[in-house]
Amino acid sequence: METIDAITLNHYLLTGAALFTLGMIGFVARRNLIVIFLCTEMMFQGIVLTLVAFSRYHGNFDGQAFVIFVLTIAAAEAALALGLVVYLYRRKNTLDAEAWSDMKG
Amino acid sequence: MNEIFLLPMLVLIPLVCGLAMAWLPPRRDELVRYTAFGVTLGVFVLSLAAAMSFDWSDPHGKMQMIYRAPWIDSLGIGFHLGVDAISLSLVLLTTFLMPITVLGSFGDVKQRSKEFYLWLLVLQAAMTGVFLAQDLILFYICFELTLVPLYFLIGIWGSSQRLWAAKKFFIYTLSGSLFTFAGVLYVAWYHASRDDGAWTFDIAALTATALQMPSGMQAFVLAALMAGFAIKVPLFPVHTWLPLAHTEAPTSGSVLLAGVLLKLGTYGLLRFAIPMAPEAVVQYAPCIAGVATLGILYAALVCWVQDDIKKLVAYSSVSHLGFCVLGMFALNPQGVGGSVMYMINHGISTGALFLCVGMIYRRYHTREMDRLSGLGKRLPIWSTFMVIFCLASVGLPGLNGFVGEFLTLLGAYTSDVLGVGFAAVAALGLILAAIYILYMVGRVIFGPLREPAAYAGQVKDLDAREIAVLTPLAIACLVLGLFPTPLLRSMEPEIANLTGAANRIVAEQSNRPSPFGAGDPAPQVLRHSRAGGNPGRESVDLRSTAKPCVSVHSTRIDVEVAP
Amino acid sequence: MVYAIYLAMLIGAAGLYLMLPSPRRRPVVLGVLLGLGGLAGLMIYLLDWAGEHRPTIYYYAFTVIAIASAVRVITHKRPVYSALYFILVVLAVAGQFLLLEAEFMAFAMVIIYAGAILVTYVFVIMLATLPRSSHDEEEAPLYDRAARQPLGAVLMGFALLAVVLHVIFAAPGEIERPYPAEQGLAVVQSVPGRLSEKKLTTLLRSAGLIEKGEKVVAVDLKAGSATVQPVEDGQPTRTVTIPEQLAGAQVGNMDRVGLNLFESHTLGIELAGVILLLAMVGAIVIARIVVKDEGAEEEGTKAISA
Amino acid sequence: MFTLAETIMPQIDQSLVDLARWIPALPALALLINGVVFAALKPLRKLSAAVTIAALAGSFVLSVLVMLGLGDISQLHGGITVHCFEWISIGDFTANFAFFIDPLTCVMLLVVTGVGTLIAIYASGYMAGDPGYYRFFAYIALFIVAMTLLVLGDNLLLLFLGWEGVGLSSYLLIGYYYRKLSARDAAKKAFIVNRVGDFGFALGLMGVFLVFGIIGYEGLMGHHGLADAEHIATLPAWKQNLVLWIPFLLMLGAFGKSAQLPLHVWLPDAMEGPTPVSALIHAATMVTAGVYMIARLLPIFQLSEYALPTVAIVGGVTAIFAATIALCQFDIKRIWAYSTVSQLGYMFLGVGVAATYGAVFHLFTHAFFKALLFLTAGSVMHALAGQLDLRRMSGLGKKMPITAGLMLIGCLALAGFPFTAGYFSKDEILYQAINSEFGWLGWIGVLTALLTAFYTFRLWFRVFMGETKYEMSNEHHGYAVDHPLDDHAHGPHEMSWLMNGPLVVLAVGALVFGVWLGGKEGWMMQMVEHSSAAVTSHASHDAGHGAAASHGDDHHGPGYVSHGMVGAISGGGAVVMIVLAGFFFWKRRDLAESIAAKLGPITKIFENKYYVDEAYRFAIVLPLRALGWFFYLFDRVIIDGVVLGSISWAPRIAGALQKPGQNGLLQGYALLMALGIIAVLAVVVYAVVL
Repeated sequence: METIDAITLNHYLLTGAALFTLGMIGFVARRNLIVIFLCTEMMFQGIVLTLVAFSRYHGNFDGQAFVIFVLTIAAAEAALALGLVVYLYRRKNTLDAEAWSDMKG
Repeated sequence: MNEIFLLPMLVLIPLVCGLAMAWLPPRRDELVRYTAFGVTLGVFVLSLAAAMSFDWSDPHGKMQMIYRAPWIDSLGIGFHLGVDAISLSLVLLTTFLMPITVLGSFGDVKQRSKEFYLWLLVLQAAMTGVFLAQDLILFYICFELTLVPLYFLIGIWGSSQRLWAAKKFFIYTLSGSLFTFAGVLYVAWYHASRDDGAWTFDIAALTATALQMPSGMQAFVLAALMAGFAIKVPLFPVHTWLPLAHTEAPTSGSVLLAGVLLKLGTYGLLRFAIPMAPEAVVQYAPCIAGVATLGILYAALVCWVQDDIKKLVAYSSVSHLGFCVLGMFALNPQGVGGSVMYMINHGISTGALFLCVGMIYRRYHTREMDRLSGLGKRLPIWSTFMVIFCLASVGLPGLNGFVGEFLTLLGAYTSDVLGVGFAAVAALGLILAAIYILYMVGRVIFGPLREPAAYAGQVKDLDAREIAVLTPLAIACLVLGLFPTPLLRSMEPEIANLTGAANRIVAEQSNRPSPFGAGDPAPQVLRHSRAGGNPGRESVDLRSTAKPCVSVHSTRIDVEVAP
Repeated sequence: MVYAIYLAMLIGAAGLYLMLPSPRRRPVVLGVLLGLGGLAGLMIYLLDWAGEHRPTIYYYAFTVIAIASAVRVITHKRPVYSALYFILVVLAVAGQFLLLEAEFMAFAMVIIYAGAILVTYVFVIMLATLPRSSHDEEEAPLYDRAARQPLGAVLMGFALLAVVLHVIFAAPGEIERPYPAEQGLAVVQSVPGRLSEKKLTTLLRSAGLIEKGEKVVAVDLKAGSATVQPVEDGQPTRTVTIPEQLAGAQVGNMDRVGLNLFESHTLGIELAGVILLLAMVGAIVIARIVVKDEGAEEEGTKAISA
Repeated sequence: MFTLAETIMPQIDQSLVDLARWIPALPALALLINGVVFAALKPLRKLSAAVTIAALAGSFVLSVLVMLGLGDISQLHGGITVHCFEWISIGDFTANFAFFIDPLTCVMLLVVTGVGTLIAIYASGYMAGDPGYYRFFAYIALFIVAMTLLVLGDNLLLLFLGWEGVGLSSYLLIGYYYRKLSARDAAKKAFIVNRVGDFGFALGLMGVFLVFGIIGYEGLMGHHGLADAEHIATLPAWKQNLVLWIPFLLMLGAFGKSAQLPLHVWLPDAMEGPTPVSALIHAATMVTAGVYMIARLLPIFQLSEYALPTVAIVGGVTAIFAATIALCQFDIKRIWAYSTVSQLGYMFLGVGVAATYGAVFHLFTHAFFKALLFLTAGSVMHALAGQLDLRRMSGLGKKMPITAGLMLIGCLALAGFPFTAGYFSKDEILYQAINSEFGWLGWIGVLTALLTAFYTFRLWFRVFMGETKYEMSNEHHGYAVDHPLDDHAHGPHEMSWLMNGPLVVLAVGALVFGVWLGGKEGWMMQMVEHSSAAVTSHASHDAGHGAAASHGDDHHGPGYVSHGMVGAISGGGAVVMIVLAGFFFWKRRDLAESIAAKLGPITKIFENKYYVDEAYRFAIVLPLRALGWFFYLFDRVIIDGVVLGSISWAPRIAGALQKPGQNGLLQGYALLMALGIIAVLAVVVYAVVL
């Protein structure tokens, strides 16, 4: 097995950035509310990966501790968001984000 | 002694009483009117007292009765009041017009009269403040404060398009005066940035340092000051707010607007623009005078085609103030003296005209000339007053308009900066003035009697109150027309101070002795001993070198002429 | 060199654009190919960039899986499959964690994230999608079939990625080498005086230095030795030296994270708890709102009141 | 000749001269009383005529006293200044309210107050019963105040005050019947044309101040006054050519006031006013102000060599021009108006050729006989209830013998019948003109004299001779009343003695003054030669101080015509024309009609006053009004519309651009946010990192 230390930090950053970007693209492009939230979760994934990579390459564990917090946030957000999605779905029977565009300038 | 507190009282009493009007019992219009009249009359008496204790023949033209209270020391801003002959005469004009305006507005104001008089008194305080302020910031605050009451006066008690007119008036003047503020601040900064570094807004100090400004900067400062004051005056291209504001304003509003507020612009030019930027003033005087002259002819012609009397009078005041500015930028004593006299006379005659038009509006509720004609038959007394004031505003010799008009033209004619051409073109304005005024008088007073049907029968001529309003103005017109000299003479030192710097520059440019004697910073004009009827005086060698001194006018036969 | 990345991403972005759901017939296959090409380009760049020592194949595997499934999450028309692909992404990321020797993190992710959160998602998807009889796309609601200004999104994404990667790869300075794995005393000292006797006894017993029943009574880290209490009481204690690699190796990732959390992030933990409580309360409150069905056509959907 | 002043007062009596202060004060008092007191108290209005007449008479007496106060005119050199108060003075400009008394002033004062009093007396009868009675006499008092100030003024500015004051009173008096549209427009026209003249005057006045530094007569025209050649030489160059321009500007003012050619249009229309007004203002006094001004400022006019000749030419041309128009008019007052314009032309011709004595003398006599003519015409009008058309009246002599006789005397004087006042004064002017460098002007003057005689008697014969038939008009006190007034005037009748009395005095003046005051050492010659209007040598190519008359007989240039010869020609010619007019308009009226018909086009031009009014209207009035409309439009559309519009629209447009961005879509905002982040990152990365 090649040595573990051959993988440089940039590798992980690249992957994290790619995941984050794909999440954002999904967030902006898709119209289905649930998929939008899923993409936010994807962005979380990208961030988490970068966090761990940094913590590993900087030798302290704050990064990973922070991941724990990210997880809690993600969980809380998921709970609320999905509650809302269900509620919105109940009201307009659609998951389309554009249905809810009354707050306009 | 109490003289020190005269000036602040002149400013604060109207303000305090004005605001106190709010606590008067509502629905008691009579009480409200008479208190307002009482206050304005009291302030007028106060101003007369100030005039009494003012030394009119002070040869140096220094500020008198100075009252200085600390306000914002860190920036060197002080509640600093002072007065000289020019500002005192304008203050007297204001306090003289106020009681007349209040008395004249008794019939007009039906609803919310308390608020009406509140704004009127606040306006008076602001106007007096402008003329007395010796501190730039105080001047600017009062200058802006005048907008607020007028905005409400026009906005609430105006006629059909009042809101639009009030809005336009406010924004127009405010945007101009912001440039003025920029200019003022620059001068203050320049003063502070010099070695002594102390921030001050005292006018005298700033004027002294402003002279050292490089000419490029002076041009900028002049442009900034001109922007604000030109709109206020109103000079030709930026005058369109005036007719609108006048036609929509209530009678007393437009009397004060025409009577005093337009003078703020010209006073500002005289007090700030000319002393603070002499090089730029000398350089640009011809084109400013050109704009003023163009304004005279332009407004006069527009007057001729008007159908609404009030709009005609409004455009006529645009034309008249063109004369005022023309005289001012002639930079010689006749010109500037003429323009100050013009401010006072125009205030009286145009104020009176607006009162007359207001009386017609109150009776017939219309101002269109083609619905009124031949009122001489129906309202003989009103017609007599109207003819007197029209002739005063057209500049008939013997009445007050002529003094200002003739001196400004004479100033422009004999000015080293301007020249004969300006006076000749401006003098065309005399003819046009006669044309539009007689056109209006002919249509309204003379000719067959024709009245709007609704009010045909029951219109009565002027009642005692209205006659009491107009008589003092008529007397003032006549008195100022025949005896302007005491005022003119007292103004000379101030004029010499204000235009001294500019004239020194003119003298240097054309290397002739400056009309005020060479060199000394506050040029002395030999006092004319005004003793009795035989004013023996010798005039400083003014014009060409070879001119013999003429001692003149002995009442005896042989006129001895010094070689 | 950096411009190679730009090129690869450009290709990937184009592919992604084609793959995004859109009402018009789009050459999806071409999109996939382009996507893969971009990804491959990226990987090749990485390989080339890593220079002489090749990193483990696992990293590339996990990265490819993660990115591919992430793309599928975005582009798939049916939300259920998006959720499932997302689970695959989580797993791939967990894999990466393992490479980074962050085992606890990996497990946490898989358990909490994939297990809990995504299950909720799938559950909600079930609740909130109209029952569809067949697999044909026409019936899919419009909001699933069409992407919102896809071109804008993709370009924005590509721009962001370009900038970030540019920072990463084009930045001067030496390449960040991994921190030497934790071995021996250095690490232990970095965690002074917290290695508990009980923990040490299990470690030493597993290393065979002490027999069963013996307990470590005291630890003297500076000397690197521990005093051990023999089984029967009354016997004199004896000291055992702690071998270098044994001490370090044994302090696992979970311990370190735990230590770190409770040592320097105590406030964070408390807040996290509060947030979770809030979320719970919030979720309940939202669920209880009586819903007037504005758009509900089918009969029988009673107002849900919990 | 009997010279009044010489015998009584050898020395100047200052106390008498100081009475001059009261000359304008008395009518001012009358004005105040009429204007304020009587306006308020209706019952006292009957007294207004009495008050004004008393004031004017008082002024006349004061004028005589002041003249006597001057003492022996021959020793007098320069004038006396009576200072009232300092009017306007600032910087080195001083204009005092002071009076400058010299013989010329006295002559003018006598004319103004004398004729004024007579006319006021006549007017009290003529205007009886008019509702605006007090107002009329208030205006008359205002006019006399202004005219006396004009004449007495010691500096150009006071002259200007009088100038415009007179213009104002003529405006008020012409527009006296203000409810008549024609009167209103005529008044406006008069004032504005005068104002055009005043525009020139004002610029001239300022020029004088700019060049000389002072505007008092004393300083300018006194003994060592500045207005003389060698002082001018010392001035800088640009002032010297300005000096050439000043007389032309002042001349513009004179022509405006005295209705000379370019600015004469207002005088005929001024006949809209009541007849006494026409007599007083538009015949005797106001219109002569222009002549007085040029006479007074003669030294200034002599500074530029082209000024006086221009005056002469304009005077001559106006004379012939107005005479031709008068020939074909049918309105009595219009005929007299044009005749006044023509006679004023004579006076200007006189002044132009530096015959100030002739001009002032003609002014003096003209005031009397023209007033007489106007008032008699007024009597005729009064009798026929406002009828003025020649074609609708004839043979009134039998009904109104006294008026006919008086008008005959006036006509004789106007026509220059030998030994009448008109003959002497006109002869003097013609004599000077013929022998000046502009001889041809003199002969034009003679031709005009003949024409004058012809149209004067054309009128007289048509009105008073021939068989008596007349048509009543329907005007009652100036306003047309719906029914012809047979009951009121019951046909032409003789006027009361209140009205005919002053006419007799005027008639006597018209006859006697010529002989009495004229001549070489006559009173008039004394007065003129010792005033500032005395003609200095270089104007009339003859050395010696003053005494233009003395140049006559010593040496004769070529084409010199003796005094007697000129008198014979003009006098004889006048007689011949009178007989001719009698033949045409008395005996053979039909012949006159036929000749007039044959000369159709020419008479038509004359009748329509050479269409000058219409020309002015199109050339000046309409373009100016159009310009006014254009400016007003420019004001509202360009300045308000474009400039302010664009300024006010800018913020609104900017706002509109933002709007689509806020469309409520979640992703929209996310996208915008993301773009923001990227932008920031890009800036940081590319700027900082690299």
